[in-house]
Amino acid sequence: MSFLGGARNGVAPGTINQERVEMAVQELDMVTDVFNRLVSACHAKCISTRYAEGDLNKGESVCIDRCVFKFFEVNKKVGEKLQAMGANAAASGTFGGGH
Amino acid sequence: MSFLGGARNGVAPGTINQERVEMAVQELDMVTDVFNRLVSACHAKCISTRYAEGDLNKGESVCIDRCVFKFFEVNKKVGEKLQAMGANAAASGTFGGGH
Amino acid sequence: MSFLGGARNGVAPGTINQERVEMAVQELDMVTDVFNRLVSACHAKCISTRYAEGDLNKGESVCIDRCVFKFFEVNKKVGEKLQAMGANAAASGTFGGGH
Amino acid sequence: MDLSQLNPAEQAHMSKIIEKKQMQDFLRMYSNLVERCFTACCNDFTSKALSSKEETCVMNCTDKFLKHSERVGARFAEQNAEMMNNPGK
Amino acid sequence: MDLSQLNPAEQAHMSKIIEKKQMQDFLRMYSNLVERCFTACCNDFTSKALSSKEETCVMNCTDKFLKHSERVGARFAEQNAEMMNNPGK
Amino acid sequence: MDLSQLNPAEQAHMSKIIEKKQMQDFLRMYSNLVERCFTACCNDFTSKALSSKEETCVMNCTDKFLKHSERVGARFAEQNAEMMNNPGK
Repeated sequence: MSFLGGARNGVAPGTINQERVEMAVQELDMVTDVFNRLVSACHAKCISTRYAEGDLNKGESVCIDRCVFKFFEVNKKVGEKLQAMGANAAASGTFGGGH
Repeated sequence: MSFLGGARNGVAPGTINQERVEMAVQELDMVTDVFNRLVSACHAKCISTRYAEGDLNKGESVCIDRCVFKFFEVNKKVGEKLQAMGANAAASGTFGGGH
Repeated sequence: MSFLGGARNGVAPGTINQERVEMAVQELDMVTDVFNRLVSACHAKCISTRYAEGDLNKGESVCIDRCVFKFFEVNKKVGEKLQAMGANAAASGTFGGGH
Repeated sequence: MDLSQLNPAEQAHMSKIIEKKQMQDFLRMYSNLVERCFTACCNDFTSKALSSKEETCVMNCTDKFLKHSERVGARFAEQNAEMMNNPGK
Repeated sequence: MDLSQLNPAEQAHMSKIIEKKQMQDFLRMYSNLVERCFTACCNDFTSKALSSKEETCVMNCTDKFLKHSERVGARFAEQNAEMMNNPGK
Repeated sequence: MDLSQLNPAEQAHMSKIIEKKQMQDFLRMYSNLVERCFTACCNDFTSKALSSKEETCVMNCTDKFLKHSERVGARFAEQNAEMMNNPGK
């Protein structure tokens, strides 16, 4: 999620900078997208689909906590990998390394 | 689907009320989303994927009719549950109960 | 993919024709959608999820090449079928055959 | 959806939007259909050519999916109409 | 997300957008929930009526999914807050 | 897609739109990749730490998915080019 950070500064207060608002909307969309995938992935890993009761049992609750943590760890690892590959690609000019 | 009803009145005829059009578009998007999920869910329940012929056989046809009906029943039950929970949450102030 | 071809001509250079730009955006969205489905479908068919190594092995590589080709063949067959049915429907007036 | 709650100018605007959406929905249905029938019918990647067995399967899959959608659509419209008439039930 | 980097006019604009998105997200969650619980609970199509066993399953499925989402949301917020404070880690 | 059918002003407008979409597509690919590799590699929730076996799996999964996408993209471009040249076939 650090991909979108850093680039916003130099503000003209009072008027709406369409560019900046769009960037914020894009970031919001991405956070929502990640959250929905997280909910779905941890549901598949932790929740029994017999649905004998409506409450989370102890095992499910603990599983959810660990699942969210692990998902973030995977998110971090994948992000690092993509950044490393992006940096390599920019250096060697494989991707459109101009901007 | 009753979530979106009721709130539209007080019309200024002849001019486009952006708010009202957006609401109608949102409702259209939701109906489309529900329909697509219904098609996909009943396909998974009723249609054999051997694809030995292109026509729906009798069993598949009957299954589809019941499947659509049942899906609406589930839709109603889930909607009632969400409304009950929303009402509870608004009363106890758990969600942003202000609007 | 041939559904969107053909209809664009009669250009007024220098000004932005919103209609034409929207059509190009729609075409771009569709190509992206098809590509994402292709990536996902061929991943399911060709890539072992044991992930013992990061490189594509020989079998996976060959499978991907054939898979993409076959997906295009299926795309063509389905497109022809839809066009034939659309033509039938337009002739018999089943769909909104007016435009 | 009850478009009668919109005024004529809004209805005209909506029908343009709906027309655009129908094109998008059609294209999405098309690519979904390709993915679905490819996944169900193609399991042999020792050759890149579509075998006649695979082709028959794809044609039947397409045919059946469209008939399925049509039938679901008819029942969906009936249920929706019923819900409009008996919102309490 | 750090809205403090936007100026007041932009923040006001954003909160309108966010409100609209929350409505959309709620509706999408609703239809996703219906699909999920229908798929998990309804397997008998010899009758069109929802059996009491199916209904209990749907109610529990809805209940559990909402509690699950809430718990995931709480952990998600904690992890996000942590990441803001320790961006290097 | 054949952008040459657009005039220069439209092409400039399109390339801005395309740039924005590429950012969105990249982000969507990123979160899809996280979900995919998490689902394939993480099956032990007796601990919250990523085991070294899970980490290796995630790295290989990421690596392989990107190489897969790249190869699919290359074949996709070839097929598209062919279709442009032989639209009848």
